[in-house]
Amino acid sequence: MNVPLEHALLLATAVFGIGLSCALIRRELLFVLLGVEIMLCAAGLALVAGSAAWRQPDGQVFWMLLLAIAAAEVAVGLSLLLHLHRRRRTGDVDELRSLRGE
Amino acid sequence: MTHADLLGALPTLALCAGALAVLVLGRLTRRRAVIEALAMLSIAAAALLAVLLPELPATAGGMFSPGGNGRLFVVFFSLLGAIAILASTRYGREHGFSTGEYDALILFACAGMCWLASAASAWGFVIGLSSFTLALYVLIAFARDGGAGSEAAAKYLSMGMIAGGMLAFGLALLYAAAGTLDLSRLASASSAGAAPPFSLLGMALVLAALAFKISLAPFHLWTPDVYQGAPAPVAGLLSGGSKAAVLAGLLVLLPAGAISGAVQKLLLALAALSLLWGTLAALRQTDLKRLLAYSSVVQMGTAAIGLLAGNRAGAQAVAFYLVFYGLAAAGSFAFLAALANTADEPERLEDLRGLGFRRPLVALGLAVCMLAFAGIPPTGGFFAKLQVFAAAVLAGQWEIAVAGVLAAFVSVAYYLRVIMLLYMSDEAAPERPRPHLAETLAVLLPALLLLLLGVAPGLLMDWIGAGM
Amino acid sequence: MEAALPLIPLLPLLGSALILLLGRRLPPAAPGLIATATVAASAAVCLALFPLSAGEGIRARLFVWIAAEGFAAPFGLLFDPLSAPMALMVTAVSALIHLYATGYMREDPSRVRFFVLFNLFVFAMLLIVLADNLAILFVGWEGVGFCSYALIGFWYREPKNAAAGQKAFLVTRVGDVFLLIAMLWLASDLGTLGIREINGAAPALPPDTATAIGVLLLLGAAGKSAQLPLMTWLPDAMAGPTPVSALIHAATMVTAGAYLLCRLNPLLLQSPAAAAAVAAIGALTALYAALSALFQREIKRVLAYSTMSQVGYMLLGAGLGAVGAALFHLIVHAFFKALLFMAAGCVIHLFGGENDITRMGGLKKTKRALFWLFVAGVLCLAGAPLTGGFFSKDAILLAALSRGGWFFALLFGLGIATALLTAVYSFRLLYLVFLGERRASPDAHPHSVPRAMTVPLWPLAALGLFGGLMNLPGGGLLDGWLLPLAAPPEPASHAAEWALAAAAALMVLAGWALAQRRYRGAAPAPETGAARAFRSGLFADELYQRALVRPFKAFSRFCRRVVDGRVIDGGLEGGARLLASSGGWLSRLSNGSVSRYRLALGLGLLGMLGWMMVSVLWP
Amino acid sequence: MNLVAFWIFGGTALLALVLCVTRRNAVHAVLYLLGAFLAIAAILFGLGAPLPAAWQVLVYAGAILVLFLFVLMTLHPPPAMKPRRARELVLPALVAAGNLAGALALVLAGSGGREGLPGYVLPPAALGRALFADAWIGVEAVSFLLLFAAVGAFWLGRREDPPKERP
Repeated sequence: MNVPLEHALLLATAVFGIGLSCALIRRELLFVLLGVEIMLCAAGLALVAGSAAWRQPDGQVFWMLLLAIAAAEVAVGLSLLLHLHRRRRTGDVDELRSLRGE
Repeated sequence: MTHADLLGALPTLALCAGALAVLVLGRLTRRRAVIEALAMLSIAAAALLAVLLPELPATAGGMFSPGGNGRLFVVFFSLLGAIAILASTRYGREHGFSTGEYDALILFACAGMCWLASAASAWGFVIGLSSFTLALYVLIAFARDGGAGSEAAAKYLSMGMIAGGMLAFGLALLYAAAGTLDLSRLASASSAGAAPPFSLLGMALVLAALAFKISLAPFHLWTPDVYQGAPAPVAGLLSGGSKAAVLAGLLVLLPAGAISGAVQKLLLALAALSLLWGTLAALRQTDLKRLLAYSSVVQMGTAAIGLLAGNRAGAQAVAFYLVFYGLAAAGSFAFLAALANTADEPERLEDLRGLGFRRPLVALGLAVCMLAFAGIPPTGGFFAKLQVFAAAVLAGQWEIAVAGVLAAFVSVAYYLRVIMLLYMSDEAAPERPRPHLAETLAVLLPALLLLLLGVAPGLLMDWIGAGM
Repeated sequence: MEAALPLIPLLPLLGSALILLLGRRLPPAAPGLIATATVAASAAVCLALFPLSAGEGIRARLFVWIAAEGFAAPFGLLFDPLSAPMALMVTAVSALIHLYATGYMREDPSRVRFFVLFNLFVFAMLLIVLADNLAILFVGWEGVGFCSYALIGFWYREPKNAAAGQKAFLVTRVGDVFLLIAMLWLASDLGTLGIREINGAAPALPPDTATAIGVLLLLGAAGKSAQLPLMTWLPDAMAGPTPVSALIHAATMVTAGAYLLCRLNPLLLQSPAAAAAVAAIGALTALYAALSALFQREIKRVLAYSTMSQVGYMLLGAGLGAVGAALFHLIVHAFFKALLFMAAGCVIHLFGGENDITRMGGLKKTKRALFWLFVAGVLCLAGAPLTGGFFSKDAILLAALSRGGWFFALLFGLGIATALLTAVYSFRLLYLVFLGERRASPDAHPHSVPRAMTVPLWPLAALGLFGGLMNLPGGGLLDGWLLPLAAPPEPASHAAEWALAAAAALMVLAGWALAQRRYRGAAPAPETGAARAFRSGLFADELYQRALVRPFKAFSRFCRRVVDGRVIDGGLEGGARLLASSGGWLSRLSNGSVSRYRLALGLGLLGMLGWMMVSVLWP
Repeated sequence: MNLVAFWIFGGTALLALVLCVTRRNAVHAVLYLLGAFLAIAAILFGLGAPLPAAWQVLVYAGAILVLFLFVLMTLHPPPAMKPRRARELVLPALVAAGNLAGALALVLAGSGGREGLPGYVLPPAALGRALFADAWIGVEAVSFLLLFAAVGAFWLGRREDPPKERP
């Protein structure tokens, strides 16, 4: 039988959950970025499933735009990672603690 | 692509084209004055086009709607961009922002805010949001000395990207449930009784992501750190512009009845928590930037009260509120930029002592912004708050309106403290640079507009009313 | 003619703007003169337009101000039988006080700032008086609060003054919150903020709503008018320059609350309970403040408490529905209280800045004219027969008496007791300051008193003494004038009127006698414990400090520490520890702030998902 | 798409993702993610989206992950992933697990008795038309977004200090 929409969404949600967990738990900026990529990938999965369920191209068009946005975000994120490594000698977001209240 | 599509996109295209031109010019000359002049020119062009273009129907695949409040917000965000550029004339030179990238990114951030404010569909919303967020990530870390800016950017980026992922996935779920990307249809379909439970998941994710963006408690924890670390002109854009853009993008949802049921309860809880948390935390701040951060939590909680009204009156009140809030935030941060030297900004409250006499004009501007934040007439802040509360009360949201009134009352204590310090005796206060014309303008312009909004709020209300 | 109405508030605003822009370039005397001239011109316009206010009065709609969905508020002014006499009083008294201030402030380096704020204050006050709807009234309401804050703290380099200014602003803003809530409520129930429309539609309100709104209005008025329980700011507000005390804290701003209750009297009377509460608060404040005034040692604080007490009478009148009597007392009080304050300013000058009445005395010998002026003020305040104060106070007491019932009899009793106390402390002031031996320390250098400071006292004295002619008992002028707005007082029997007049006269005499025995000549005795309690206003400040300020501070400290820092790695850590049940295992949740922020994000999302689950399972 | 095939690819993707997010070695993590993305590309293809499937391979797996690897290789010294004590992880892990469970529960709550997705395939040409004819303004906006992301990335990643302004 064909895949029901709920199954596709279930898979997407699981993927999203893993990505979110990675982004919430891991301390390295690199892994935060990886987690966000996984979350966006899950969003793509749900969009394509929705597109199939409603038999219309909108979801896939959104998927394409989201892909480009993900690429742009990752480029900026990685260059900030490089920047932090060069100037602050760290890639761990938890080591950045000079800005804080008293 | 039609002729009308192109016309509708012209104002934001002017901003983008200006950004490109500034980028190229930055390669040809190192004179910031020339670059800034070009940037201001494109901002003026965008604002003029937005005012002059004839009314247009919603177009462009339903992605953006060029008419109505979209055009008002083009003017508004152009103004905020202009204030940021004016405020960073000297600041930028002293911090090595000499090439065109800085001004180009500011222009592009403004374009992104305009897109978001006029978004009619989920993809327009995401594109607009990502555009200015991305520009802000870079702008916050723009001073490349590895100082506070890069830390602030790392914090904002790591949190902001998570929120971006949540927003994208949430919208995807809503799309899967409703089969449309049109924002108002999406909203009304999702709030209908028959919506599947996974669309509630989508709603929760979208709401959490947006609450993060506009710093509603408990998603606001990043705000003070990021404001503190960001360069003051950028922090003004971040505080005034990005929050206003997100809320402006939501206004289209209100007449569609999206704020109802479980979502309304959640938003109510967020607003109440923000009012309480922000107010109490702000009382104890000793750093003006952190104070402004917590104040933005309270202000956004108040704006959320208008959203809770969930009708056209609420949407109009929130639109007015955003304009006031954006102006006051931009003015306050422009003050910090105007008195910044290469080492620091006068952000500790103690640094403000006596500036009311030594730097009377900019200090007056800050004082007006503070009065506006506190909601004291005859500033626009009074009207903004009054309308938000009235809209909520008329919609039957009594309790939260009273909470907002109380928060506004307590807020007077911390805003007034800033004014008091400005006009206190000034023994042994460190010397601050003398702001020049552009910087003074960057502070006084929002202050004057706030006063104008207080004396003749009808000017703006008519415009907002015409757009809705 | 009607077109000139906006000029009344606009002239002082214009003056303020002129001084702000040009003040520093003009000769030193100019700011004061501009300020005085504009306010005097405004008074003249007011007088010229006065006949137009008869009957329905006139309304000027300037432009549409707020046009939100649901309610609208045009920027309009209302010049009717209630606002016209009030506006005339405000402008006339302000003009005189401005004149006085030109003398008082003549050597102050910050004259420009002073007169800008002073004129701005008059503008804001006129907005309150002439407002056509509550939104405008509220703008004026906040405006006077802000000007008052800036003027009390005018000599801000002294931290005490700045603190007093802030206190005044914050305490009166407590009242403003209630007023704002009442406004929102009215807007939501009646769909309008217009004062006339509200008064017209008031009978349609359900009784409970009317009571609640009435109580909210009372609290709003209590903040501005320094009534129980929001009265603590007024004595401290005396830190400002004397003209400020005279104008803001005697003649105009503090009476705004009473004026508001008169303005919305038809609404207030919809709820007998709320009206009774207003009357009770008024009577109790009158007594409390009179008791406190009796033991004050600073001349301006005596007057401050006496203001509080007299405004209490006005609230009593408003609560009884005796709008005519309340307005009558308001106007007469403005005359003689301004007179007393300005005379006190002269006295302080003459004693070289000395404020303490136990170190004054003997001024009658050198300054006869000032003495007689002060006597006129004291007689009015004490309500000596045939002065303005006598008639106006009697009108209120008569209204209380003629209502009947034990409750109003009790209020009447409080009022008459207050009248006795008032007489005592008024004459005490007179004796300690002007009579007896001079007790000032010999090294006090008297400042000279410029003519500008004494000239305005004469017309005020005349107005105070003969103000009674406005509204003589039995069909007074003012009552007749107010007929279109307020029901005339119930005709009392002549016997009652005469009995009351006799009783009041007796109180004055008794008070005089008491004060004479106690204070004539003799230096004041050392203070007893009870006296100290009354001097500190029955420890009201202390009470507030303990009951409100400290817990509030502690609470906010707690919230900053706990909510901001530890709920997440403290409270939740505790929860997690319970889960892990292996103590010390989770000594710290995370050692980095971004992790904390991410955790908060996750927790917030978790809460939302939980709520969504709940709404799915139990729709 | 056949339900069995869907869950075979889906299971593979989930397994690879779990391995990816738990690695200490960043290179290994990126390689596991590559595997997961390829499996998801197969699912996209099966759901009637051939062009996104191809792009998933080309851009996500081919470009973005390579960018990750490229940056990892540039870092000197390579980032050391410090081991974390288990107790630091408990609360965040609980919260994350709670979120995952809550999200899954919300999706599951409405399922049951649904039909399979209709056999819908959007050919690349149709997608192209939808993208460039209807959503052209979004494409333009995103192109600006990419450009300015590149500008920003260039600025942040540059090694030398900015040139001083000429007076």
